[in-house]
Amino acid sequence: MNATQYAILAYAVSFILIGGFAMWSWLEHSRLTRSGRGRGGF
Amino acid sequence: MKSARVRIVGPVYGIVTFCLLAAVTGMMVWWTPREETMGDVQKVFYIHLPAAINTFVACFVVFICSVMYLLQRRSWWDDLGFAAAKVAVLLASIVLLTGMIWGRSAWGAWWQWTPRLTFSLILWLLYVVYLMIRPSIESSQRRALICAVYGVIAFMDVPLVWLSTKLLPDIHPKTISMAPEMRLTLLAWFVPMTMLAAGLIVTSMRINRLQRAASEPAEELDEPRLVPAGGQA
Amino acid sequence: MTRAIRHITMLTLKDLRIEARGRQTIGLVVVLAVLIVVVLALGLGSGGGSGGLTATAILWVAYLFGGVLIFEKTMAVERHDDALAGLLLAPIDRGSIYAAKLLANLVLMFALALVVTPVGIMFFQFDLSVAPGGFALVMAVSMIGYAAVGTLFAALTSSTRLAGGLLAMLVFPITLPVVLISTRVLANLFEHGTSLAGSGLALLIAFDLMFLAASWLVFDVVLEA
Amino acid sequence: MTARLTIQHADIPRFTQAGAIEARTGQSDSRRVLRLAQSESAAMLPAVHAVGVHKVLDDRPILRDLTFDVPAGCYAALLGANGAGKTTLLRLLSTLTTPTRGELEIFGRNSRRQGALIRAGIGLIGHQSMLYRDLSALENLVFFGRLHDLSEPGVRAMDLLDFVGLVDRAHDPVKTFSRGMVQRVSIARALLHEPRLLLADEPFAGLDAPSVDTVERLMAQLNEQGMAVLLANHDVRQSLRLAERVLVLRKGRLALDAAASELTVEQVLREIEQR
Repeated sequence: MNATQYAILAYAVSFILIGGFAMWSWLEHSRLTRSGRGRGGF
Repeated sequence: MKSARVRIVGPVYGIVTFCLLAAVTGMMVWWTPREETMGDVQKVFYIHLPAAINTFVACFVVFICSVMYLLQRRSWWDDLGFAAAKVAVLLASIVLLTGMIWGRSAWGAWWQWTPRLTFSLILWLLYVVYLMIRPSIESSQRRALICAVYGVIAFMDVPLVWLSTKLLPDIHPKTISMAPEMRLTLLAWFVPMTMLAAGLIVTSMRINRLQRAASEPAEELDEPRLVPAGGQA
Repeated sequence: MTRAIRHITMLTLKDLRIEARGRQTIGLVVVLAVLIVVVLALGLGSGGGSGGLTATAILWVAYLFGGVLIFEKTMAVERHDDALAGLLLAPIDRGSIYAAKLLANLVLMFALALVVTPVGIMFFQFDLSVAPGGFALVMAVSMIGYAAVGTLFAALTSSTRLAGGLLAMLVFPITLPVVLISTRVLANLFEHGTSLAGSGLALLIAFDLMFLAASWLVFDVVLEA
Repeated sequence: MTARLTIQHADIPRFTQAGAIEARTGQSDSRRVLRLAQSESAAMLPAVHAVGVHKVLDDRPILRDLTFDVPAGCYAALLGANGAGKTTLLRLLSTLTTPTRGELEIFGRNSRRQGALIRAGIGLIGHQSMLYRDLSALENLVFFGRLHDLSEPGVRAMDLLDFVGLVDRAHDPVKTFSRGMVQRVSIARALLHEPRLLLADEPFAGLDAPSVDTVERLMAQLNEQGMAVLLANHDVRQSLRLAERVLVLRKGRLALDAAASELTVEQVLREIEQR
């Protein structure tokens, strides 16, 4: 692997982590709010 | 009213952050010049450094929340601290992985016991432990207390970890001479990364609050009911 | 002040008396630590590493696990039959309870080190005679820091189930710098003959002071709820 | 044993091993187990004064809006189903925890700010013995006596062991004791510093009949000598027999607060069990 490929790998890994976390948060959040049991956010 | 505002502000914030992230990625790929000796892998730095700085910020938030929890004993602080710790671990993972990938390209090895790699590994471990111990403590009050004390002690540990890793032999690049375009790109990357960290902390915090509310025996609560936060419509 | 010292002495002696009567902790801990050293010695093919650094690293593994067991056991004495509530109801400073527990833990840890260190040195052909004083000093200072953190978290986790595993999880990452510094300082001392006056020992002392102070402050809060 | 001792066996019956009681011939009634009430003007203050006390544990309200008084020298029984909040209330009163909201005063001292002063005036008998099982009864009492800064902890400890009828077992480790004997040592431990309020959390749980009788009598004697007693209990009949006042907790709320003489067992049971 050359330097460019390593750079692509690094960004891919980072974006997967961020995207995964954001997606999970979003799903969890909408699941919790839709279930209607949630009271008061902050 | 509150829920309506959240319903609009949340997605708008998310979309803006996403667009900015896409913009700086494009800027980094097509506009920023390639570093001569290291090649393209040097560009890892543009996500690496903002992620590292935001990790510290998130750890600091954990620390503040821990202190506030110990002073006030409000579950609110525990939830915010937990959210910040999650984001700290996410960002620390990015720092660690990008660092390792860069090291593999520059030194030909995934891992070297250099001060900075060792430091980010220990930092990552410190906050992974914060997350890992939580499910194994049943009493929510006990959990919040243990995590708060841990959050304080762990943050105090950070400078000592840094100083102790200084005792290891260093082959890390100390100063990098950057072209003006590079410096601008780095600065630009700070904006979406910081927004991302803040947004994720806030979202996680909301999830924690909702989960706590859902797990409470609602019928036994005396306190006046608050308006449901999320859209029930 | 003299009152606090009297309380601390009394509490420490009480812990040591209970330990002397049952000898439940120290026997268990010493055997565990010796087992760890033996397992690692066999695993490394007896002296596979390069002398000093390997020996100290392996001794540290033994101390770490032995220490966790000591912290957990001495705190279990208080949780058993809720004797801790008796202490909390007495008009004594909570800091004294912490200080006494720390002292008792340190006495037991030093006892452990006294037995396990020769075993480790023997198995790894480690020449201690180069700087025995330096070795003892560095290890003692490191153990104070380790016990300071361990005592605090033992008090926190003792009321949960899973006390032991949880304690190790909490204490190990926080005390990693202690292990790192002390092994580096000892490696320098034994392999390059560097003097102890360097930054390493100062860092260890800084760690001790910082965590002693923090634990003293936080301990008040820890025992409630 | 000399006259300067705080505890004398003057008007106190002695307890034999089996728990039976043999009254001893009294000497002078000026000697008492406790030198309290009569001398102190503070004794006019209520032993417990609670106003709107709330306690939240693990995000669950355990105690809600408790407002009540226990006068000095009163023998009060605290009744309630399991989980009604009896233990939590006793832990609050003994300053092991503080109220989430509301004000709590013990002999006029605020539980949040004057914890140390309160602790000097209360004795707690908990679910568990609060003793070190590997130490002997005497060692335990001397140790806790020293923590309370008693001038002669050894003498005081022996006197109290005499009071609870365990002198001949003083040097045996607590772990060799029966449940009833452990409970008696617990009582001695709680009395070391001459408290004016005794908090007892189900002291009869797990005791055999003679031991129950012994513990009942010990507490009655202490009350006669001016000590306020708050007894958390689940036996309604027994509580009505022993106490002057009855407090009933239901789901963390005060459901009943009345003189024991005005109540029947059925009434109290109804209050405890009401859904």
